[in-house]
Amino acid sequence: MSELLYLIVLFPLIGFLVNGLLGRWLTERQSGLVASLTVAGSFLISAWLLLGLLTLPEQTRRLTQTLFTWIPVGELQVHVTYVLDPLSAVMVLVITGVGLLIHIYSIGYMRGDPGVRRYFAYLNLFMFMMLNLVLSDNLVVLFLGWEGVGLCSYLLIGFWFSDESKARAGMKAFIVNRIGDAAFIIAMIMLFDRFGTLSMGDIAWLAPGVSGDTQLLTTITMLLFIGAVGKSAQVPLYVWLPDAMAGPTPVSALIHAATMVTAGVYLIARNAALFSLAPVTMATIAIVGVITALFAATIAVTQNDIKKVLAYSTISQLGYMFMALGTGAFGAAVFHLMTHAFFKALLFLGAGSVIHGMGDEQDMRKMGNLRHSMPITFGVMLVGVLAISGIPGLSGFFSKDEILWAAFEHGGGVNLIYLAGLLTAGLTAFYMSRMLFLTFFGQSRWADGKQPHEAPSVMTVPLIILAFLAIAGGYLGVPEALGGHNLLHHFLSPVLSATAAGGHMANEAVEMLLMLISVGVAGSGIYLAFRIYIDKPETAVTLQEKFPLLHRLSANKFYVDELYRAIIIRPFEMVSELFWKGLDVKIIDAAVNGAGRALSNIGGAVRMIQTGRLQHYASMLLLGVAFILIMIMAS
Amino acid sequence: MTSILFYMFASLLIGSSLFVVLNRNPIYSVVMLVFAFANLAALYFLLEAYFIGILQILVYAGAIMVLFLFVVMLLNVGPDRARPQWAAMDRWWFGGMVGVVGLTLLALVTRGMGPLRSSAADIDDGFGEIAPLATDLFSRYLLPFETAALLLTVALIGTVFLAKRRI
Amino acid sequence: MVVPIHHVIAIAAILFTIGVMGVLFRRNAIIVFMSVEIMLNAVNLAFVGFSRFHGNIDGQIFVFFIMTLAAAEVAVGLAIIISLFRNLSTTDISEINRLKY
Amino acid sequence: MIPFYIGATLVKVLVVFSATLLMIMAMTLAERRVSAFMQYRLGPNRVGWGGILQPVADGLKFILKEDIIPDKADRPIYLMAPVITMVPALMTMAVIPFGAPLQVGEYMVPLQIADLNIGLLYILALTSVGVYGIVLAGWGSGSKYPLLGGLRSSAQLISYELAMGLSLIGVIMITGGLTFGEIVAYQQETGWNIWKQPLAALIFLIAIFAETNRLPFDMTEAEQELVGGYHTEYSSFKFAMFFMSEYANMITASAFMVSLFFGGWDVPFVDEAALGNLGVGLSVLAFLAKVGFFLFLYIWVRWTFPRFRYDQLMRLGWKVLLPLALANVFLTGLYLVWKA
Repeated sequence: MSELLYLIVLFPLIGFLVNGLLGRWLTERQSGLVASLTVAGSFLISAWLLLGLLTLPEQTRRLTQTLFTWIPVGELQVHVTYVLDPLSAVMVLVITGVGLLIHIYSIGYMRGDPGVRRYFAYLNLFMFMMLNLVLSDNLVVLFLGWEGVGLCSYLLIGFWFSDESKARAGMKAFIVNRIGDAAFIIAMIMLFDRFGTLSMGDIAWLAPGVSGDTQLLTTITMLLFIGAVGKSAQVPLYVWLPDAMAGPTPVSALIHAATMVTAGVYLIARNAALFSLAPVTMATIAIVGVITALFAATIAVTQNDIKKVLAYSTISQLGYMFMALGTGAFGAAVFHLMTHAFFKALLFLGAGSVIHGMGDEQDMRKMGNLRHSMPITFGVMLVGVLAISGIPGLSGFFSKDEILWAAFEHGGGVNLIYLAGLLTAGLTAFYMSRMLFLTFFGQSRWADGKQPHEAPSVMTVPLIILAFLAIAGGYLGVPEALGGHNLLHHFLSPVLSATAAGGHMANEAVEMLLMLISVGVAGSGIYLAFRIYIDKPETAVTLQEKFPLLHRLSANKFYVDELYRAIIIRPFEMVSELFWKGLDVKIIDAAVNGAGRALSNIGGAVRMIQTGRLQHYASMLLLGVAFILIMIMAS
Repeated sequence: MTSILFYMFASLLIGSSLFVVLNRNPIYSVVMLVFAFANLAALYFLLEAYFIGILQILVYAGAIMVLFLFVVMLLNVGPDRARPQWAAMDRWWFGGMVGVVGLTLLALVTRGMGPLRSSAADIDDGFGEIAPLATDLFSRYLLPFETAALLLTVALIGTVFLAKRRI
Repeated sequence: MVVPIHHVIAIAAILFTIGVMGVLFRRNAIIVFMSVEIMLNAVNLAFVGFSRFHGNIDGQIFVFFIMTLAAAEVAVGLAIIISLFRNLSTTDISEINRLKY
Repeated sequence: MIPFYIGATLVKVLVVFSATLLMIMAMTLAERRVSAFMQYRLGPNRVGWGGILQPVADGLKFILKEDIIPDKADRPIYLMAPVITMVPALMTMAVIPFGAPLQVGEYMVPLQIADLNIGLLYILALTSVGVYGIVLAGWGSGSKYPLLGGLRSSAQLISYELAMGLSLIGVIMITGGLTFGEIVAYQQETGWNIWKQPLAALIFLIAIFAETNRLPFDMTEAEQELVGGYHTEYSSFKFAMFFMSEYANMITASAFMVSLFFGGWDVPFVDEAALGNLGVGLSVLAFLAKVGFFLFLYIWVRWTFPRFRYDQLMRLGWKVLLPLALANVFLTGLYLVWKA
């Protein structure tokens, strides 16, 4: 059975090759079909393999397939080995499942775009790389996928590259990611140096042996974490993600919400064994996660661009996941990763549907009262908002509460992390409701002549399926406190370390209380939004005037981009300019040009020898001969 | 006797060669060069290189110099119209060059081979005739020999190509 | 044969120098070319001389090949001179200076 | 011993030289008489008995005529050319054996000035040098017809020299020697070469006709086209020299033909050595008779065949004779390999 593993990866590659090489001979519809079918193939095979996996005994749920040795250099033997264990199975299913829906959705969304074949080629390449990332056992192959998804992200953000700001956004994503990648590479080198292998399975197995060397483990895990920070858009490397919204909306949904940005979460969860041994790193992860979650949430409150709201929401939710990771609740993080993939993809695609229906309008101030024009979209968006807000019965409720519970338990009671998480939850409910209200309720503020319309069924059907998933996804992890069995946790527990399964041993009464509190917080967030944006729309303006500083800070994203520009980019530019004008132009260029000019001058002098007179040439020849003869005589 | 002949032919050779170089009329130069080569052939005979000597006449006098004569006649190149107007630099340059080369060569000759030796190596009967040459040419030097044939063919084609107005 | 080899080679050297002189001093391409032939023949003489004085036939074989070469060279060279003359109406090599910078 | 050989050689040189001159004189007469005979007329028959002193009269006339040197002529060349033509023509006779070795006292004197060990090449070398006379005469006259004649001639000579040389190679291959002595001796033992190398003989025959500028190959002096050819501007004794060298060339060419293909001085079915000096005399006579036949053939052909056109001549030389000569070499080689 495990020999089918490579097919999961192969199918999108075929799709990429077909679309990329033969795209010009395909119609738009065929292109989308090829792309979707290959992903569907991957999805079906992973589903089939998952069923197979479930039939195995709990502790041996691990399918491996070694395809070939990619880099055999001395001790460094990089095998292309694919591993399907519970963790990667969940990831693969989320990726292929959500990916499939988004592929189908894209057929409708991208209709009529001249670059649609290129789009599907990139999308398939992304799927190939992402699956490599999550299936690989080897860090190098994982890194290949890691870089590959970065590349695809860059290509897709800058998909409409003729718009310079979009091309710039792509480059920004690429460059910011590089910072994390550098750390990742160093971490790999250190790992190889210490363990002599880059197979994550082996490392996990060997890790306890070096548990004494805390400093090394902390360094390695910190570096890996920096890599994850870059990829998963955590503070301080989150700045690329909002700009990444320049790409087509399905791309935002797939790459910048559901899959790629969760790669950092996956990386840490995958190396849970290693991270568990580095408490300092774990604490750092938790703090970074909390800061990110809260920080992004506060920015999201004042954004007017519907996709920007979602983008900051994504950052915030990723911060949530890191918070869970930092508290050792790997399972909770993966659970939230999954549910988040469902509802955030749903929200993005819904937003895409709105944008589509509004004729490429993204500013929420120019929307309003759309619930009649696009009822299906409204319905699914409602589900998404409720899910992310943590309303009981929907998936977000379960996963978020698990994280909060983990934070509570980790801190041994009420603590800062828990409180920040709670605050974030409230803010999340507030801004998501705000988005919903601004978009679908109130007065219509769109320009005259616009005819908002419902999206075609090729777009709405995936939305409905995702809405269903956004509701149902949470039931995989119903906590025991609510009489559930927390299926996902049990499924994941063989892979993640013992602490990951935490939660079910807790005091059920306290857990129930905490749930009530979080529901209350979420509810009040929604109510507040209702009060401000529907009941008394003028309050928003009043608030703005009352707290101008706060509003400006939030609306301008706390001037982080400007800050970066001032403290990193500007000095860098200045140094670069110094090097350019001082070193490059005056010394290096001058040396090169001078060498050229000198040669030219020497040539000018020497060419006088070239008189065009045969005899002069002959005499030169003779001079050489005479010289040789004299040398012979002299010797 | 032979040495007297040798020096006689040698001086004729050098004299006529000088004439070739110094004379300003190309036709005379050609004729004198033929004469020089005839003298050279005589030297070859005296050096007991009979085949080479006859080849010298056959190839140089019979073929090569006829071509020269032909070209001179065809182009109807008269005597150089004026004395060559050399720049002073050229004169010194070339003169110095010739001097250096000539002196170096002579120095090499006199210095490199030790004291005067008049005794030549003992040679078999028929040395310098066709048979030993042919034996070597068709055994040890077969490949160069065939290559030379190829070279001639190439030269033939090249000549036709170069000299013909329209191919 | 009582002529010392030095004299044979000296004659060859003188002949060679005469050829060099011709190549360097003369402006008529044909004469220059003939001077080249003189140089070749000077070498031939040296070869034949050495061949005789070492009693080794190889020198003469070399001369044989040089003659072959000379024949080929003259044919091509004269053809070149003819086509030069056809294009430039001169055989004065100081006027044939198209290779000049 | 050495003085005797030198003396004998000197005598032989004198004999051969004067004999050649005599034959030239005889040829001039014969040509005119034979041509007259062929055209049913008498020809010169007043000077001496039956006109036999006519050549002497001609010679006197040539010597006494005014020696004109054209104004535009290049004097040194103009004067040198007849000499250059004449000398090789006479020099070639040196290697021809004209009779069986003569017994003088205790010495055997070969009737041949010099049996050079590269005899055949010597001929080729000298004939090729003969070209210069014609070319330089044409150039030195400073006149356009002689120049054309000279150019034509040199091209013709060079072209036919190839075929001639290649046809000789067959003979050399079967004989295994380059000297005339060896070739004649070989023919004495095994029969004339004409039977073994008929193709070579034919090619050689045609080639010597071309080499001597005789009809049908007398492009160089075609009166209708070139007003006499390379010697148009020559008069008096210098003209006589061209004339004589032409006949001398004919004689030597005939002598080669005889020596190479018709047994030289060999008298068929007679053992010359057994007859002593009588045999020598017989052999000399036989040689002269054979040469005489070929000289007659020259005249015969001259008054029988029309002249070739120039392009036909070149085509014959390059496209017919040369390939045939090569084929002959090849076939001979095959034969020798087969025999070995």
